[in-house]
Amino acid sequence: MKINNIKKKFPIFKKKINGKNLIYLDSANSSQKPQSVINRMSYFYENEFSNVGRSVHTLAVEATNAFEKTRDLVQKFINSKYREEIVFTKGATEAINLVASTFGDKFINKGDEIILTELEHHSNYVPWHFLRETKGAVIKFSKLNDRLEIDPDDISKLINNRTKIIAVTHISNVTGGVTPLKKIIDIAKSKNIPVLVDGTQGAPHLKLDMQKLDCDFYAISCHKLYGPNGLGILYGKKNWLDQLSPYQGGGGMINEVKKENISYAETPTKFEAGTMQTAEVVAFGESIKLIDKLGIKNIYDHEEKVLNYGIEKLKRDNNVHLIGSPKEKASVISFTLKGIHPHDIATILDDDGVAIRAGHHCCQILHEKLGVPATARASIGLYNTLEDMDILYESINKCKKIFS
Amino acid sequence: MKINNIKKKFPIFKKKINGKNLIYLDSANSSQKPQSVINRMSYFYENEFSNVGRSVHTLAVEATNAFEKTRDLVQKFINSKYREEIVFTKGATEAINLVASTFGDKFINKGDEIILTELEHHSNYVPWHFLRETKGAVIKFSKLNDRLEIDPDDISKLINNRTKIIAVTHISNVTGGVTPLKKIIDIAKSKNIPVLVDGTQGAPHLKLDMQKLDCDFYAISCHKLYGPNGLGILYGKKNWLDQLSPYQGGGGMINEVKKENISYAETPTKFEAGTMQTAEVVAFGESIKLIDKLGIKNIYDHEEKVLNYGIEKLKRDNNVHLIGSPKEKASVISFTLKGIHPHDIATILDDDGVAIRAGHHCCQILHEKLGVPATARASIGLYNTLEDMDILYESINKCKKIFS
Amino acid sequence: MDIKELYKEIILDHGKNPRNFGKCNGYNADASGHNPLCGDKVHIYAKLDKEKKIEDLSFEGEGCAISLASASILTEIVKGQDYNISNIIIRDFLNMIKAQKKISLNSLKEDQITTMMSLSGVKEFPMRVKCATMAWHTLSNVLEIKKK
Amino acid sequence: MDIKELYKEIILDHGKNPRNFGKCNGYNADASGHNPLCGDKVHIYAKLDKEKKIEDLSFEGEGCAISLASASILTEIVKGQDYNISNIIIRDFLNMIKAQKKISLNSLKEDQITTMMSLSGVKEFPMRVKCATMAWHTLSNVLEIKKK
Ligand SMILES: Cc1ncc(COP(=O)(O)O)c(C=O)c1O
Ligand SMILES: Cc1ncc(COP(=O)(O)O)c(C=O)c1O
Repeated sequence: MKINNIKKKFPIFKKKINGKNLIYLDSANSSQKPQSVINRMSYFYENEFSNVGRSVHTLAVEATNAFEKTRDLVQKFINSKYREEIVFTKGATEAINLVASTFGDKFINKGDEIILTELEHHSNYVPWHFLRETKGAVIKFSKLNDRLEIDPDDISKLINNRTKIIAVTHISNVTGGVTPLKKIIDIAKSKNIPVLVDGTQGAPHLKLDMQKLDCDFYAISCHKLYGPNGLGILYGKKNWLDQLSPYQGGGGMINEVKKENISYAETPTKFEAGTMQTAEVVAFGESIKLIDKLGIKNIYDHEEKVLNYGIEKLKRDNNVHLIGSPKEKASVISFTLKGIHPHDIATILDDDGVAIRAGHHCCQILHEKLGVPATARASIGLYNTLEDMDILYESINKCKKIFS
Repeated sequence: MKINNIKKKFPIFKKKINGKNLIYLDSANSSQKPQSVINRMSYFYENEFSNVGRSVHTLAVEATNAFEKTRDLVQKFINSKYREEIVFTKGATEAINLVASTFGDKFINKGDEIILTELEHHSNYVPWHFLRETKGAVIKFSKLNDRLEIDPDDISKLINNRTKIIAVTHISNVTGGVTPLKKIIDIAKSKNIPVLVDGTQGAPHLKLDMQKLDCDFYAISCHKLYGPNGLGILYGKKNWLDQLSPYQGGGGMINEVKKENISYAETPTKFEAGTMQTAEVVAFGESIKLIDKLGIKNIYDHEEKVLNYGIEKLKRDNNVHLIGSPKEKASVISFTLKGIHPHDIATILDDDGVAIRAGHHCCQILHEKLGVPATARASIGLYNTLEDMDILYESINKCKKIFS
Repeated sequence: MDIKELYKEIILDHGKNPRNFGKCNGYNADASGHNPLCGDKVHIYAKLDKEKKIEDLSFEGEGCAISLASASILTEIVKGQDYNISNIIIRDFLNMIKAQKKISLNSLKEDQITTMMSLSGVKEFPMRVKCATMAWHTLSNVLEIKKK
Repeated sequence: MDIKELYKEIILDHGKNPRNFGKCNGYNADASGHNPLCGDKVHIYAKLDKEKKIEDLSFEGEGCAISLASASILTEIVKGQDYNISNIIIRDFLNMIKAQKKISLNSLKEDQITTMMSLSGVKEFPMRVKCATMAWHTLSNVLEIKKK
């Protein structure tokens, strides 16, 4: 499969926005879906739908098999040691909440410390903040360097014998900076501290290998991976997941229920309470297949070409200020434009069919540091092209003209 | 729209199971989806997809509007006073967990009591059991009468000044019994005790009117309402929801995020953390439209006809033992067959294309009371017909022949 | 709709050079507004006299051109009006943006109405409605608080 | 596949009249299995002698015809075998159900193999595989525990 022609596989690009072609540069927010994913979901509902894991009739059997097959695909995709290490969640947000809540219950007490960074998305801060409120935990923010990169040395300095967990993003959804995870995990391991990686932005762009990376938890949002809404994945080392208590209670996650007591199922079932997102899980298998067919390395190379081309163009414009200058950077260009608020940029770009995001991108800590309430963000997916960057550039020029 | 022809709107019924027509009698587990819901979801992904509530570009605006329109539809559907009383969740299970967790945090302390019934689904027991484990709460099970009905008088007797909440199902997913909610809520209100209703089985069959019913919380599963997987609804009185803390933390549910502190958004936003199930919510609007077009009362009447016809037929067979004999009963026939285990029944019925469920139906407390580990359950949806009951009956006869 | 209908000269002007910016002297009522999704903020300061007139009115805030222009225009038009008229102006403005109704206030001058109407293009841009209305809602809060 | 391939005479017979039901006298090893999704339960009791032979073997349990028949057949065939052979029988049985392999044990008699193979129809009914295999996994646990 050729990546150059890939836009054709995503039906939304047939759509006109204000009479113009859609230039979708909001994939860090949520990516568009290929026809194969959409069709798989429809086909499932039209021909195979049933609840999984509960009934013994033919439809239920087929649905359960299709559901569990995706678990196998995910296992391969992220190269986890056991398939039981894959928990399906509502999204990366739920995945992180699951860990913060259950790990916190068991291992975090008053005065214990959690290390985050100034780059974290609210989804990798608010769940930990809850532990501050309920348990009296302490949150320490590791400071970014001048390039707005996460600095393993700074994290190292924050560690002490009260440190219970380090939670860090894989790729920043604002700067695009790629976190030097290996260094951080080595430091943490040497002190026996578990590491949760918010892989929401990492998974769509980087080759994942849980056994090599050796983190303890890794959170993924399927809707940013060209998959359906309402689905995420928590990877957790089996040893950890086995130790943690269930997160939500309900059908399917139990072993035995008595009036006086309840015992729970094994990992990962104990974390999958209630009716799961069967159709979404089944359809997500097609996302993985697409990525595998293209090759994640090819996707990365292609996106890098588009990214660098876009950055070079924007850099030529003195009115454009790029947010952060991480040495290793993937897929995101955040910027401000002198004298024009990001919201106005976004509205004017939209008039040209260019969809970007303006705001704090759920990273208020970072924006406080930057001293601006909002930035504009163009984020790149596998379907974006050099031409998209040209149109972005022209549209930014139009902003300047309107505001001149 | 005629209910007699409604099977045609559900594409799965074109499917053959072992060469036979599909007789789907597992709707209490999950219902099949009409073409309109499936198409709405595909259309959304193909033409309108974007993340909601975050970006200002055209797609995001359209998606947000479509998303919020469903909230309006749900408000009307259940006649809640405010649209802010509608919270979208992953399912009824998450809805109940949300209440148990946040209500429990705030209002339940050691020794405080929670009243459930012997009829509850695990999803309306395990979340409360967590409070027993973490907080030392006490759970009291209201006893069923001989017909396996919930008895308001028994609930009344269990109430004392430590009672903090009553959580009760609207319709039993095993007996089909309709709970005398009005009586229970009157009793509870007179003592100022909030009531959570597990409406998972109620919503697909009964006219809902939150203002009339006057319960404090009501949980719904959209996938049992002919809607997409992975979506549920929590109705909560605004006054309660305003008092409760957020459940999950993440993007979208905040007001302001600082390093030292975080303030949260208003109801219902504060309960909708992370990227929501946009496509599912939008498509669920079509489920409501279908139900409204048919009329929930017509659906109920039709299902009642099918139900009574089926019951009468099965009653003629001395080997069939029906589970429970509630005076008011909807949509579910659970039974055992002398000398044949429910699993074997389900497998043999499946051979005839008849999809039922066998097991404890996530109601082990009830099954312990019954003294059997499993029952067979045929549950009825709006697409079922009298003929389906005939085929069920014949297929049960076949079971007996095989086992004779 | 043409994007220039949204970004009219007058809006760009108010956006770049907001009038009545800062805290007005002797203000005795104030309130703030905030859009958590985009980070826009506005703070309205009012000096209300005993005869229920808005003697002075100003604002501080940060946000897009639309939100700054809207706050600026608000202060220009409402300053000097009495309570009741102010509330009617606010209502008419919100109706114009949200329900596409015309402004028909006898107490406003022709050019004041034109100025207010310069923001009417916003109604075609649903995601920007909050930008245009936040200051007006906030003033409404100020008056509400003062009433109590 | 015909449903009668699953519910063969011999299975129905073992299901209705399970052999070796109850606790065998002098058992010195036992373990239980449970399928939480459907509520099936099995408890295996074994009397193991010093020469690593399964002197006596029995089970208790509740469940469908398949699971009872499977446990019953298991006790019939494995009783009297030594540890190693038992483990090979278990492996062969699981391979037959899960990987559709043939049973080819020299130490088993023709009719014993036929009896075991009566359960092979289960492989066409994936949701019933657990019913057929639970007792065998449980016996495997019994032997595992005893080894330690
Ligand atoms: C870095 C990062 N973490 C976490 C999230 C939360 O993901 P979701 O909203 O899919 O749960 C996002 C996406 O918004 C993100 O960009
Ligand atoms: C009575 C009852 N309550 C709760 C649930 C849980 O619903 P869900 O699995 O959709 O979260 C179910 C469905 O299985 C049910 O039947």
